[in-house]
Amino acid sequence: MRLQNNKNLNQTKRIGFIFDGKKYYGYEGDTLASALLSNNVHLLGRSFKYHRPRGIISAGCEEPNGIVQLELNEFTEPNRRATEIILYEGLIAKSQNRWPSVKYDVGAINDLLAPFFPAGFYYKTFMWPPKFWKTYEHFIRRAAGLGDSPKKDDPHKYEHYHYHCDTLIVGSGVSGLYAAKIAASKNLKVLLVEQEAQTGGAILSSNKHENKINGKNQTEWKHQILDELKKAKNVKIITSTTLFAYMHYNYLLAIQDLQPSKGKDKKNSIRQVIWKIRAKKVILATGSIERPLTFNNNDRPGIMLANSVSKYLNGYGVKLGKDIVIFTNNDSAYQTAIDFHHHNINIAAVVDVRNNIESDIPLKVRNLGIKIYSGSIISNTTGRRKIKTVHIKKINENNVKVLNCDLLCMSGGWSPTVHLFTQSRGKLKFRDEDSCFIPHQAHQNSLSIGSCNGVFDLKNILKETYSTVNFFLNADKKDSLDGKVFESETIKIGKQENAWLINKKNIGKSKMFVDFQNDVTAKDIKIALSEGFQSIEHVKRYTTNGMATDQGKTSNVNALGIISELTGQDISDLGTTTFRLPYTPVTFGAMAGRFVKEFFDIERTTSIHSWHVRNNALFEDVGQWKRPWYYPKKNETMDEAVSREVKATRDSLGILDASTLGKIDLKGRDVSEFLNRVYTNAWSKLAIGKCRYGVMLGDDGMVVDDGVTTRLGEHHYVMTTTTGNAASVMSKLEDWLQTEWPELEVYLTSVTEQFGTISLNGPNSRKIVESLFPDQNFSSESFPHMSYKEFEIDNVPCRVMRISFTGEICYEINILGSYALSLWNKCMDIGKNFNITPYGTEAMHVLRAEKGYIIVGQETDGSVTPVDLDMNWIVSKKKYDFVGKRALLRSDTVKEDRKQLVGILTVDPSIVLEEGSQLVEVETSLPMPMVGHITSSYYSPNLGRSIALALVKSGTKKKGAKLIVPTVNKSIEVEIANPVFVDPGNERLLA
Amino acid sequence: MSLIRNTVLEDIKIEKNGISIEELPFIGKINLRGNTQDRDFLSNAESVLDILIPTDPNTKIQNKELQVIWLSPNEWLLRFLNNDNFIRIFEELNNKLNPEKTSITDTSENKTIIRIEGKHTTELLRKFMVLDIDNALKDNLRVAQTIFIKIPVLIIRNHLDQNKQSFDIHVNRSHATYLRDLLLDGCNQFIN
Amino acid sequence: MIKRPKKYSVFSLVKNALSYHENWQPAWRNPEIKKEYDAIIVGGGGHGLTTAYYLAKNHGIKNIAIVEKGWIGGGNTGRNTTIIRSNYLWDQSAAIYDHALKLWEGMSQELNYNVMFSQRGVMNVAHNLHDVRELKRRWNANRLNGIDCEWLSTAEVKKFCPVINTSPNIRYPVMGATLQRRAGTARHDAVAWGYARGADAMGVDIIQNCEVTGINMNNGNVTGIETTRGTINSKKIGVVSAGHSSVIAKMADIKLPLESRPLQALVSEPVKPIIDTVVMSNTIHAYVSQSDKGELVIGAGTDGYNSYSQRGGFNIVEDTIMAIVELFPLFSRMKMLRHWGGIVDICPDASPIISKTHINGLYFNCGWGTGGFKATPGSGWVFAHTIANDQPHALNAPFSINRFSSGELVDEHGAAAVAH
Amino acid sequence: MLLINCPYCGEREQEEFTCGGEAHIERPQNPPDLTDDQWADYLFLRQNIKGLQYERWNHAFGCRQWFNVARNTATDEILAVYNMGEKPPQLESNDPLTPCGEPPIGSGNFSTSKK
Ligand SMILES: Cc1cc2nc3c(=O)[nH]c(=O)nc-3n(C[C@H](O)[C@H](O)[C@H](O)COP(=O)(O)OP(=O)(O)OC[C@H]3O[C@@H](n4cnc5c(N)ncnc54)[C@H](O)[C@@H]3O)c2cc1C
Ligand SMILES: NC(=O)c1ccc[n+]([C@@H]2O[C@H](COP(=O)([O-])OP(=O)(O)OC[C@H]3O[C@@H](n4cnc5c(N)ncnc54)[C@H](O)[C@@H]3O)[C@@H](O)[C@H]2O)c1
Ligand SMILES: Cc1cc2nc3c(=O)[nH]c(=O)nc-3n(C[C@H](O)[C@H](O)[C@H](O)COP(=O)(O)O)c2cc1C
Ligand SMILES: [Zn+2]
Repeated sequence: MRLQNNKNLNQTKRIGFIFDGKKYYGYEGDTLASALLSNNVHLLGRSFKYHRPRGIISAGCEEPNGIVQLELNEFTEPNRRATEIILYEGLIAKSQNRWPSVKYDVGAINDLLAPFFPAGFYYKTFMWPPKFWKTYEHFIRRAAGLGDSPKKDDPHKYEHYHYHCDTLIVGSGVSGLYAAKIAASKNLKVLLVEQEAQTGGAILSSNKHENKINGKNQTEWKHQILDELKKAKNVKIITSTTLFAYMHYNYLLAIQDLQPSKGKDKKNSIRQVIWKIRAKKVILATGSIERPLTFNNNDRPGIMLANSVSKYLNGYGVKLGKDIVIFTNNDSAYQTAIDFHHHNINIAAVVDVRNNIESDIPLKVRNLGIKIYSGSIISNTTGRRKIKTVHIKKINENNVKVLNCDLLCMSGGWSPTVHLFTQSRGKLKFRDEDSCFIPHQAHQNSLSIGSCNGVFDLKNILKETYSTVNFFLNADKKDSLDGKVFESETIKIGKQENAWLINKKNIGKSKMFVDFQNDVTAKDIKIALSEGFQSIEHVKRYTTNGMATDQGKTSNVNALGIISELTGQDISDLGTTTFRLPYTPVTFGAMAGRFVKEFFDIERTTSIHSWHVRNNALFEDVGQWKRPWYYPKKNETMDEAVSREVKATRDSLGILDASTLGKIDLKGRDVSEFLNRVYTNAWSKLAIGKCRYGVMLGDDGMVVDDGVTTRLGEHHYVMTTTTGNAASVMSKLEDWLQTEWPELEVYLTSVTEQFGTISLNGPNSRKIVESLFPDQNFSSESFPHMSYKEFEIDNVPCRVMRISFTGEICYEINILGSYALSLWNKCMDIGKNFNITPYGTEAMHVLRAEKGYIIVGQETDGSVTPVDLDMNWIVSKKKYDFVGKRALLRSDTVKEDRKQLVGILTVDPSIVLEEGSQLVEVETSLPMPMVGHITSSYYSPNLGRSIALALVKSGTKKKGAKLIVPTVNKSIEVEIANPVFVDPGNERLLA
Repeated sequence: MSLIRNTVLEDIKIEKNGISIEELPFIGKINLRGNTQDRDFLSNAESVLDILIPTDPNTKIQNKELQVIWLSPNEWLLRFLNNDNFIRIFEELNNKLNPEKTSITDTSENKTIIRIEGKHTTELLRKFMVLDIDNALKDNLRVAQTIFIKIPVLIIRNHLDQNKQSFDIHVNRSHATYLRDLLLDGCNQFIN
Repeated sequence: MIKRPKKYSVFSLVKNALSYHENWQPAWRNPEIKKEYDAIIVGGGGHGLTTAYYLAKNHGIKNIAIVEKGWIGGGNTGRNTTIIRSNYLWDQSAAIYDHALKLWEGMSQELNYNVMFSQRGVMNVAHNLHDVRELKRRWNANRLNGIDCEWLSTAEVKKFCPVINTSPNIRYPVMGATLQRRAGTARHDAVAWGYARGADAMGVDIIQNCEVTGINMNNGNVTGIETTRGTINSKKIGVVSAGHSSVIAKMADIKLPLESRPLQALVSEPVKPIIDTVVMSNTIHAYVSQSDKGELVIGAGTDGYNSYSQRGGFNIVEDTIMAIVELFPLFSRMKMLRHWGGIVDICPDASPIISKTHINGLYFNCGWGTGGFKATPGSGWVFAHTIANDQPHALNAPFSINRFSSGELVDEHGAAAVAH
Repeated sequence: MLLINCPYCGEREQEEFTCGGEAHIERPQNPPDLTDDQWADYLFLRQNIKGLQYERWNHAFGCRQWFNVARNTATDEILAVYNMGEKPPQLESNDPLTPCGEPPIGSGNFSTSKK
């Protein structure tokens, strides 16, 4: 039923929505929960394990029961809390975890069987017959889970936003707003975040007659403060934004819902934003959460938290019942009685576990003529889909009074919302008087204020907020107190009495729910304890208490209380479980932000890329680079295309875009010495204008990179690295220089992308360079293999190196990136007469394998030394030291039977082995001893047969030996060969 | 057929929702290394460049011809405002500075420059940059090397006023397209 | 007299139900600490518990204490993504992990404790040619080592796991995968509890809330340990303290080749069954499976610095979620429910150390890093052997501490960026 | 997410940095004279301290300078930043009271206190 006076709704705007197929109406400003409740819909879902009917118990993010599947198809979201969904026109929601319907749920049989499903029952059953677990599991899994995962792509987008501020305030209740006002007057950059759509916190549930601030009712006060804050330029307020993580150094994360009231609006619009906040100071004003009481059948729809009932009443004008009973162990729930009284609704009874109830609010209630049962408890309730009766009795007496009721408001006390405080590694302490964990020692620059700091009465909240916030923000100028002083009347508050277990004796026979969503009862906790699970962490994991989607916001402290009561341990000795991020669940899409699909990862392309695309190249991923893999012509298969590219290169002329190779410019007095230290071979004598191949090791002796380095001047070299290792080599070299050898005068500059690199290969490559640089002499005498010259085309300087990765004559031209495409076109143009053929990485691999050249990362895997690669020649024996040298002399690295690089030829030349195939000497039963594996394998069109490279145990000494490659269907005979298959004498190369 | 020059981005300038994103191609840049303890180095370099070399981290000094941008304690970027004297200066530096103790490298094309301008530019950048822009780039003297998502960038502020915010982002050629596309996507909606 | 826990079965459940569950016995005792034990195991994680269990069961040493600083299973055993597989590259690793896998297959029955070992298959996905080559290498090696492994084409991947995005147009398309069908997941906590119950039944003292603070030695022999609950003597001490191995090693003046790093993981909110296998992608770094309760269990990467704080940076988690959304776009609207971190002790070669030390009677089992849960029973088996006989079992001989001097490393980096 | 005070650039986000592991491990001057064990010590063995650890960081995406950081690995607090080649500062590090540092029960207990 809806009352006509509510401050948060726009009652002129009616909103239609559908729940479980039925149409209802609410108002603008409603949550799904308030709208459903106003339509008298209490039954919202079924519990996880026993499928008991469950209704909404709270009005905020702590809600364990009222969770629904929101929307359909691509818009669907499982497990949304009805208490947090802002109502919008056309909203569709349905209940979860029930079949066929929430009213008639077959799974409810579990409730009857509940005695057989105590905590930990899975561990004790379903073990026989062993093979059957799969089948059992199938059914167990079907029963588990709550809502349904979406099945379609997400139509919305998400983004991230970085924000730096002086003061971050979390929570916009009385204390948060007041703190914001104080911070604003100090001219600080302030960010205030509030998870709910409206600011105000507990103000939303306040009534206008009581608890005034400076004579104003709380809502008026809020609007006054908000008006001031909105005018201040230095304050930013964001609502529908949950602060969900408090990490190192005041780094906090918040998730903002941009369309809380738009729902499935606009595909492709941004739905949520993650704020990544770095704040100098953080003020936590996160309030507190009311606790349920643990009594038999405390989970029926219509049993709700008292303060939440007030919020529905005062905030949303929803009257939740006619026959109302309140069950409490503290004063705060009496306020709910008074709130109802202001609406002329009577309370049937207040049941209070305390005997002496003399404080202000209860007295007020008593004076209103409301019946108070002191020293009493509710021992049971009835009502299947909604509460019907409560059983009231005096503690320690047996007479039960049965009262009809349709709403039971309960309050077991309050738990300060210390989640963020402990996430930041603040230490808590337990306060016995009202059984709550309160902040004790902050670990970071933060301050807790208001009820999250364990201050529950308005007067003291105002007082302490004023002084502590001023002090906290005034580290430098201690005296200046800013902000207006606000006050409220003094109220005498009675002591709370802990009642963790109502009716302790009957635990075994009762259903006293602690964790409503995971269906954990007091009995389950007792079982866990008696089975030896004594640590709170064990109890949590054995019973799953606190592990549901609400993460125990209403259940964790109660569980501790129960353990304490059952074992006699102090709660402060038990400790809490760890508060982890996120405070409330966070959408994956939001965490991924914009960085999905085309933005998932950077795609690096060369200056010539557009040409490759236009010419139908397929691409290979090499690190983040896209390199042309091969260029199929019409109807060509990959093999055909690669063979064509390979043959054309050997026969005439191939052209490769080699721009992705890393290039590092080295300058300074000691470059030669530096190269001596980082490469295995010697560099001092390299002549200017010459190139040399080098292998770089880690200090563990294993190959990490290779490449050609060219000496451009006395103190000037340029090094190339493999595409994938460019960044890591650069940073390792920088590391050596800065930290190990600061005495060396060497400067490194990355020039990887300064140049586009075009590699012309094949016997006719000389023709091309001759026509590109008509005045130059490219004969082997004047420009031999492994040498370098600088020329110009159209005044554009080109660095030309005669080096080769194919075994053919090859000129690599490095030209400024912006000219690379044009030069490539020019080469293609000139090359027409020589059947110039662009080739990709696959042909490149074949060509180099024909020559037995290695690829780091393919022939090597971090466990291969240059000696293993049969490259003894490159390891200087003369140098006293170089990176990796010492490790080459370890007892294992000097072994002769290590795996060594060899060529492999299949006996049947038409078979191309699969890369990654294993080699054996003889076939045995499994496990079959393996002697090595194929690292590279191709069909060589030049040889008209297959070739392969492999790492084989003692391979260097076993040339000619026969091995077997056992594949899934057949065994392939192979022979160990020399790894250089083409032109072993290098005649073509040096021609 | 003579050589032509291509920009990195095919659409060199795009405007969207009040933000303009433009590549500034072919700008002369020199990476200069040397030790500030070395008097010769500083005085020679400064005399060639006719400008002081900034030794305060993350600052720049500028004259009509070039910006000298601090990159690290022994590294500066010379960013030419026009290329007229690029070759002359490059050669003079090479002639004047001691090759054993310095390094002068043409890096004109290693990175390109993306200039973004408009009223909400800073807001747009906050979607991608962890840098505390308001602090690290609080005035036009300041520069910062940082990351844009995972891309290394050098960012320089050249605001005319708050309504005409303007930044130059120096970025590797191969990262430029991704960076630009992200910026464009980010323009779709402002959250402030 | 040790009071044996009752055997668990449907009947015991019914019986207890009828007595309102008032009569369950502790799964393990809370014993008085004795002055001296035949062996002490430091660390009550899965590996420590199995070590004690097999010392008692296979080697007849029953006077054992497991000393745990907190609660058993609260270390990495209680915070891992529970992926169990044995498809490792090198013979040495394959042998020990497959030995473990075989023990997993009979574990619930052996322990009379359902550890919910679910052989739902583990798929390792390839995204580029390099991945394909490396995964095929592993597949072939596995086959010949007698470890079940299949190669799946992209179409077969889609068939086996329909929710994965196999579109060729994504940034990192799926180019195939290996599949080990015997691999899967288990209920991590149950493993600790089941072995604890089993060890306890054989007389092993499980001592919780007892932190080791020193190692006592005399003339190169260990004599016992100092703890927060007093001195305990023993001539054999097996240290199995995962992330804290270096801390304990320091007490004996030993330096280990370990770095303790945060490794993070998270679960989504629970949903009805949606993915019924385990998918691992090393290249883009996503690991996901669905637990019996319905959450997606997702593993992230290690942070780039040492830390004992059981938490790491959000950037690492974010990267993983991006990868998950890339591979499973339909999960975009699912939500992260809880996130946590563990402290993993990483060896330079990504293989464990199960070894004697130069101090007589002091043994270390550590360095399992990001991937030791799957080895839990096998690790305990061989470590028990090592402790009992003062020499390694054939299966752990290759994993001695000496390999870092000789160079005979078992480099499993290629096997997985993070070797879950 | 750490906030690291680069000696040159000031406080910057962790994402701009890479960690280079334990500091003050010098590469031996005389590798050929070392035993395999000594070489392994340099290469692989680490203190891996819980508590005050001296380590190397690089402002990789900023000024690319290496520097040293003193950090409490139990809490991730950075206690000091100093230059390469400098001696490690003597610091009060608030080391964990026991070697492992966590109170006896419950991993959540780092957050509670009896005081
Ligand atoms: C997020 C994450 C995901 C992972 N995913 C997987 C996966 O999918 N598959 C897989 O195979 N592996 C995985 N692992 C690795 C796996 O969890 C570990 O290798 C394995 O659990 C280690 O077991 P353990 O028994 O050695 O260590 P732990 O379970 O950590 O046990 C060590 C115990 O020693 C105790 N201890 C420490 N110091 C002391 C002391 N001074 N005194 C007394 N006790 C002490 C600790 O409290 C702890 O209980 C993952 C790890 C993490 C963190
Ligand atoms: N025993 C009692 O009578 C009792 C108990 C508790 C509270 N109260 C009353 O409640 C009021 C408490 O005021 P207050 O300012 O401390 O708290 P509050 O509850 O009014 O406000 C806290 C605000 O913080 C928000 N919040 C919490 N966590 C958040 C997060 N992670 N991200 C974003 N927002 C978050 C909440 O939505 C809420 O709006 C007082 O009026 C007090 O008297 C009374
Ligand atoms: C496989 C697995 C599944 C988990 N499922 C849940 C879960 O459903 N709900 C939950 O709250 N936590 C879950 N957790 C996380 C634990 O609550 C806890 O965070 C983790 O064991 C680490 O401990 P700590 O957070 O106390 O440090 C799960 C952990 C693991 C390893
Ligand atoms: Zn810096």
